[in-house]
Amino acid sequence: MTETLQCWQALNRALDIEMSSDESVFTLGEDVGLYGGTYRVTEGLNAKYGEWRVRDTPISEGGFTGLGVGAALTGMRPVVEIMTINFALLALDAIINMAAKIPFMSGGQFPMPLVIRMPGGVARQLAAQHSQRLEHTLMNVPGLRIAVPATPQDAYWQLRQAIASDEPVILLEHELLYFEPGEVDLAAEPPPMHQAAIRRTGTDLTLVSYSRMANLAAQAADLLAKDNIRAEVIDLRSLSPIDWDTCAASLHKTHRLLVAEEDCRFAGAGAEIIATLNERCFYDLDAAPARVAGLDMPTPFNAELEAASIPGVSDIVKAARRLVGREKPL
Amino acid sequence: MTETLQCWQALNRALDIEMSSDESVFTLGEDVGLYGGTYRVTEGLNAKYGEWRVRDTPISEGGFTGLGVGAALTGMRPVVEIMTINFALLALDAIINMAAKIPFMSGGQFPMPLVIRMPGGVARQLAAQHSQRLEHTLMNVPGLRIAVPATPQDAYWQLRQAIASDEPVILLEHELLYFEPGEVDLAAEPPPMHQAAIRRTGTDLTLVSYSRMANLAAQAADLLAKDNIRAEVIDLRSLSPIDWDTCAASLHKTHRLLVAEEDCRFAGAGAEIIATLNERCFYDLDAAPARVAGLDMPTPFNAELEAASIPGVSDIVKAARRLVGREKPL
Amino acid sequence: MDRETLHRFLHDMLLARAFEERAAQEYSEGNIAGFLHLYPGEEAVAVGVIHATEPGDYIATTYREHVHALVRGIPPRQVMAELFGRRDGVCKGMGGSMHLFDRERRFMGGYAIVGETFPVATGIAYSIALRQLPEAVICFFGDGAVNQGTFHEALNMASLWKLPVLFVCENNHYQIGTEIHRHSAVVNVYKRACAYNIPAEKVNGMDVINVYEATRHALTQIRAGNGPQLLEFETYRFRGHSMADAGSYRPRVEVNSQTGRDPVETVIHEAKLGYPTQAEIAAAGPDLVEQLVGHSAAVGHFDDRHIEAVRDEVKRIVDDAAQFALSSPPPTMDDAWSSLYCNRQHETLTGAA
Amino acid sequence: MDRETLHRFLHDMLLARAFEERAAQEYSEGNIAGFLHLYPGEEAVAVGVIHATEPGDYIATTYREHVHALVRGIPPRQVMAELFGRRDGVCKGMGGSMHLFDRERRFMGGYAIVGETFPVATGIAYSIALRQLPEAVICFFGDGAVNQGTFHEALNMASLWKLPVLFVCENNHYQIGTEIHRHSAVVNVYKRACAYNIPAEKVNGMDVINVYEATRHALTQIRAGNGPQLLEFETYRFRGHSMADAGSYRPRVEVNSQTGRDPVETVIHEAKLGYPTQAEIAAAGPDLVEQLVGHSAAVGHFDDRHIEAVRDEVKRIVDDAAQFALSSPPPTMDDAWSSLYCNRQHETLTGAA
Ligand SMILES: Cc1ncc(C[n+]2csc(CCOP(=O)(O)OP(=O)(O)O)c2C)c(N)n1
Ligand SMILES: Cc1ncc(C[n+]2csc(CCOP(=O)(O)OP(=O)(O)O)c2C)c(N)n1
Ligand SMILES: [Mg+2]
Ligand SMILES: [Mg+2]
Repeated sequence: MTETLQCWQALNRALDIEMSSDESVFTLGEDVGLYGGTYRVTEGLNAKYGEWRVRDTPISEGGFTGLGVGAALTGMRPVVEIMTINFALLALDAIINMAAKIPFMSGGQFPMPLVIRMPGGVARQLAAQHSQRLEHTLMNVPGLRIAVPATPQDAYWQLRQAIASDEPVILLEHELLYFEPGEVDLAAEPPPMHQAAIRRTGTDLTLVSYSRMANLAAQAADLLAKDNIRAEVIDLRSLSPIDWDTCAASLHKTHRLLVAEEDCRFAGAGAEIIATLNERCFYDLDAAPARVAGLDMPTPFNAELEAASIPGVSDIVKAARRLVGREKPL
Repeated sequence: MTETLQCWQALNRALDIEMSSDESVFTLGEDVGLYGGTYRVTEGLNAKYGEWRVRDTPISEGGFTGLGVGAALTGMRPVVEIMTINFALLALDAIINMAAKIPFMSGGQFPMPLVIRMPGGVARQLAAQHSQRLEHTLMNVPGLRIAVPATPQDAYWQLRQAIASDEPVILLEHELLYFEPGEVDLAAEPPPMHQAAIRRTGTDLTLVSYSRMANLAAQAADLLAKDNIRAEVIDLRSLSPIDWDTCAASLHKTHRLLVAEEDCRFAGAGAEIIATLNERCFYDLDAAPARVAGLDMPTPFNAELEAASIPGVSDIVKAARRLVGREKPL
Repeated sequence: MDRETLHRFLHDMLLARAFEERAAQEYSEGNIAGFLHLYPGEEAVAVGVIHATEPGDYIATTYREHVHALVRGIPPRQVMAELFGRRDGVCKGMGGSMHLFDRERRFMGGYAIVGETFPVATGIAYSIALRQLPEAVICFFGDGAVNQGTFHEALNMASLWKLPVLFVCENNHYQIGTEIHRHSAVVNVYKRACAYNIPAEKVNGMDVINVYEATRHALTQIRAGNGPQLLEFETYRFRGHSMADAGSYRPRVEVNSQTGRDPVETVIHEAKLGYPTQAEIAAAGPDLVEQLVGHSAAVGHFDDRHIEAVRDEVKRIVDDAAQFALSSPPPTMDDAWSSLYCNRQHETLTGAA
Repeated sequence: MDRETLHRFLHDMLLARAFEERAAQEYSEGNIAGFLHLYPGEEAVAVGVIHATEPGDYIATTYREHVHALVRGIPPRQVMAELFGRRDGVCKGMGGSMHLFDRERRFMGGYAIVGETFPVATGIAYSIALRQLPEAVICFFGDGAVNQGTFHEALNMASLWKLPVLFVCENNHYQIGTEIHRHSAVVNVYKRACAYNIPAEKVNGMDVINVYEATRHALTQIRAGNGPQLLEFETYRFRGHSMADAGSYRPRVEVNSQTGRDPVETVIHEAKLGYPTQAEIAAAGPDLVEQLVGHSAAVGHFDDRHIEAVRDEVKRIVDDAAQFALSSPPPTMDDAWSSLYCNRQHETLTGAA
């Protein structure tokens, strides 16, 4: 029994269900209450659960993220919304030095049932300060989990799993996905939070991606299929940990790896994906693993340049062709 | 004409020379003035240049790093000391959203002659919150340069170059290197700030490293040489940009790559080094590039566990042996 | 108030209003995209404050800064072209609406991360003080920005070192959808300054002459070496927070979220917490631009003809700016790369591309 | 003050002093390494404040927190073993001196990043308020921590939502080597609270009874639902900032840095800005521990024999703690991995190692 939901609705349902079944769940952030959330994720919850469980905050990202940490220490299950990931730079001490380290520093005394949701990525002409990605920063932090849903179904599953988890989980949501519809089965049993999904099977190359880029990768694979290039598309769903086994099994079959990411190429998430898979699968590989990734520049405001600064479907197609030695004649 | 200086002294000389020759240079940070700096880097400068040019600050890392950005916009050349890199998590908005982006967002109107110095790395039992590395985070930021000196000579050169540069430069200093002595030629012409140094030539494998680990890599190479394994040791000196040409030329000769880093393996600096060199040199490589890196855990306080959480010389030796297929018989 | 000054106020207020309304129209027509935060209702603050500055002074401001840029003298053409993301924009289309910079005019940026203006302004002021120059910095910020840690850190340092900075709060009572009573433990922003020994005052921000006088007074103190000052201007934004926020959410979201509540409570809530209705805006007093027009006539400086001529002039300026922006080419990727001071992509050790 | 309470104060103050002096000795002997921040001189604050709390209350504190842990009831053995980095430490040797945690006793951590206690304490208080429990949180911090942005953000939220948190400033006038006049625009820390409408008071922190009474009073207010309070305790640390800072730098660094200055200015500087000399410490009044001893005798509760017995007892406790720590084994790598809740290294999808 599925229904069609947009991503924000799927997240809204997940929050609602968790809040109704567990009184220790509460959410806070800027304009999550009366306003219903910038991307509508918390719509209606304020009226249903009251201001203490759906709390509008001042503009104090470091402070209210740290507040989430403190509340989690007492066994509450806070869901902190950082209005957009760009403001998370003000909250990294709370995330990295507190949430990720307290459980360890206390010798394992304290679980950290904290969820931090942040919309991010390049949207539409929001300019350099509002087009950020932070996956590379968070991935390097031991003690954090990072979920990167690309579909409403995954958004629903992973938010519920994140809330139920005793570990700190960062949910990286992509701003361009909120109003994308998809089929959601609210009752289905979810796969483990960090299990990768094979979106399409193929034998010629493995296309690894996540978040919005996973959808572009799937579109690229459709186009490639027309020319008989069969790409296997893997949506990682989680950047920490990464489901290496699924990737390695695919490479064993395809012998070629292409990573598509919106993040800047230099030291982005793709670097880790390639480094580890190369280590694990070196003798399986027929060509150097390649990356399609964002340019090494802050995001320009102008629309054409903005679009040119991150990969599109055609860039993925082009890179895939090059990788399998089937570049179109000029 | 060289003299023997400890790293802190080399940095102190560099600052002193730049401050005496350019009135727009000033430094600020916690206890850099009367106290002379936690690691003595600013010793004596307060008396010589006065409190306006050697400014003790409150504990306001976000605020005073942003202050440095503002001052740089007017053409000053601030050298911000963040007492240790662990506190830089409170200043990342100023570094990433301001220093790195303003030149670009202004259409190139504003240079950003800002230097940010930060001691970091695992020192001696400072526990998880004081044993941080941030290279992965900063590397992914377009518009920043990162220098990682391993010797007093490089510390001297790179700090002077950083101050003279119109671009924002982060100087990552390692806490265990401050009191290491080395020969420094104050008058010699420096190589470009981001040029890698070949610390030792060799033909059997290329050992790429930086900061304190570069010194351990050189020691490992000495040990390996005793068994006739000739490692070429490359000290990157700069993590952004990286001198790929020097590395690629070496791989062309050795066909094997080992990266040694103190940072956690997962999504650390080594991931980028391997991903790019693998792309560039895939057909030169006889084995999968490998990493020796920190464990994926916050740094434990206990001394033995702390030591076991980051690579030592013997770990590098072991990995190098494995890479060249010359593991010692058990 | 002399005639010339009053004329400039009138001109800039009318220009500000016309420019912003035109920007809204261009947004609806698809010529401007992204976040667009408009200033109608708050014009008296930018006009009054910036007219009280000297050319040697610096301005640091927020994403809601088009009017500040215009009043500071950046040609409307270049501001509009930047909003359009074009090459002839003041930042070549790299920054856009929220990031106007003009080095020549010491317009030190629009910042889109709330609270960034505090440390930037403090740093500029530090560099002035270090060199013992007679200049000052104006630091603009909203009521919501006051709760950011950078406010606290910057004000402490500015006061500790007696830096020449004027902190200017544009208190429009809203942090997007959150009314000041719900984001701040102290609703009189100027009272926050007591924690730093900074002289502060609340001023009517709907009257440009008031704003101008208060700013001049504060700047005189600051130039005398007495350290920072803070002015809180009470004002009101007539539009939604940004164009993404054209008011439609209030019936949709807020009213939905009230469903199931006691209707009496709902009314109380709406009155206390909702976005301004047109009635509330009207209740805030006569429109500040028309008020100034009235004043100008009343003091006998200008007759209706003069005022109509100014209205025509600003319309021409805005039309011209929009025309200019529309015909300006987009920037190229080369423009982008060359805007980067620090450029890994295009650089090799040998200097080759 | 009843006899029993006074006895507990006396016991804890003497234990605190003896424990810290022993830690210093163990540091010199190489049994403790890393940063070690000691508390002598400030004992009255931790003892007075924590004795005024209930078992249901929570404590969040800084890296200078051994005494707070002891007073809260964590066995000295477990505290000392943690300082040694041993497996029987309260955090199994993972946290060390700056990071003592005890879930059972609601000791919510020592935090080594200055300013972290503010949001943590606020979050704990939020969760109390949400559940409408009668508990409260004590948030300790130094005078230097007041300039961190988190102070500002947390105090605003705590006041806005009337959270049950007592902010306790241990004002020892120094931020490592920077005296309060040089780091804060307002040297009376309690005055900072006015920016948030938080009731605040300055209290003599060298007298444990004073501290205790003031804390009890504040907690009564807080439990009555009146929101947060702030207490500033003026105190003094008799040692350097940490063991890395044993005082030797003052002649070496500071005096060097004064070379070439006017000697009259130098004297003024030294007096105003330098670290405390022994003479200055003495001038701060009689040692607070001995003062309490004197008081206990004066009110007739205890005679010399009793006091000597307490001295002997705490010495035995500290000896035992050190002995215990020394013989405790180091933690293993397995202990470390199992302290991590979120563990990429040891985890695969199939659950295999
Ligand atoms: C650090 C940060 N947090 C959140 C936002 C999102 N945001 C943009 S404007 C705004 C409200 C700011 O209110 P105020 O300071 O009063 O300025 P106004 O828009 O009313 O002029 C918010 C929350 C942001 N840009 N930066
Ligand atoms: C964010 C941050 N900045 C700097 C430091 C380094 N540091 C440790 S303690 C300290 C001084 C703190 O002074 P105060 O708050 O008065 O506490 P005290 O040590 O006097 O008890 C500093 C600067 C730190 N640990 N964290
Ligand atoms: Mg506002
Ligand atoms: Mg102190």
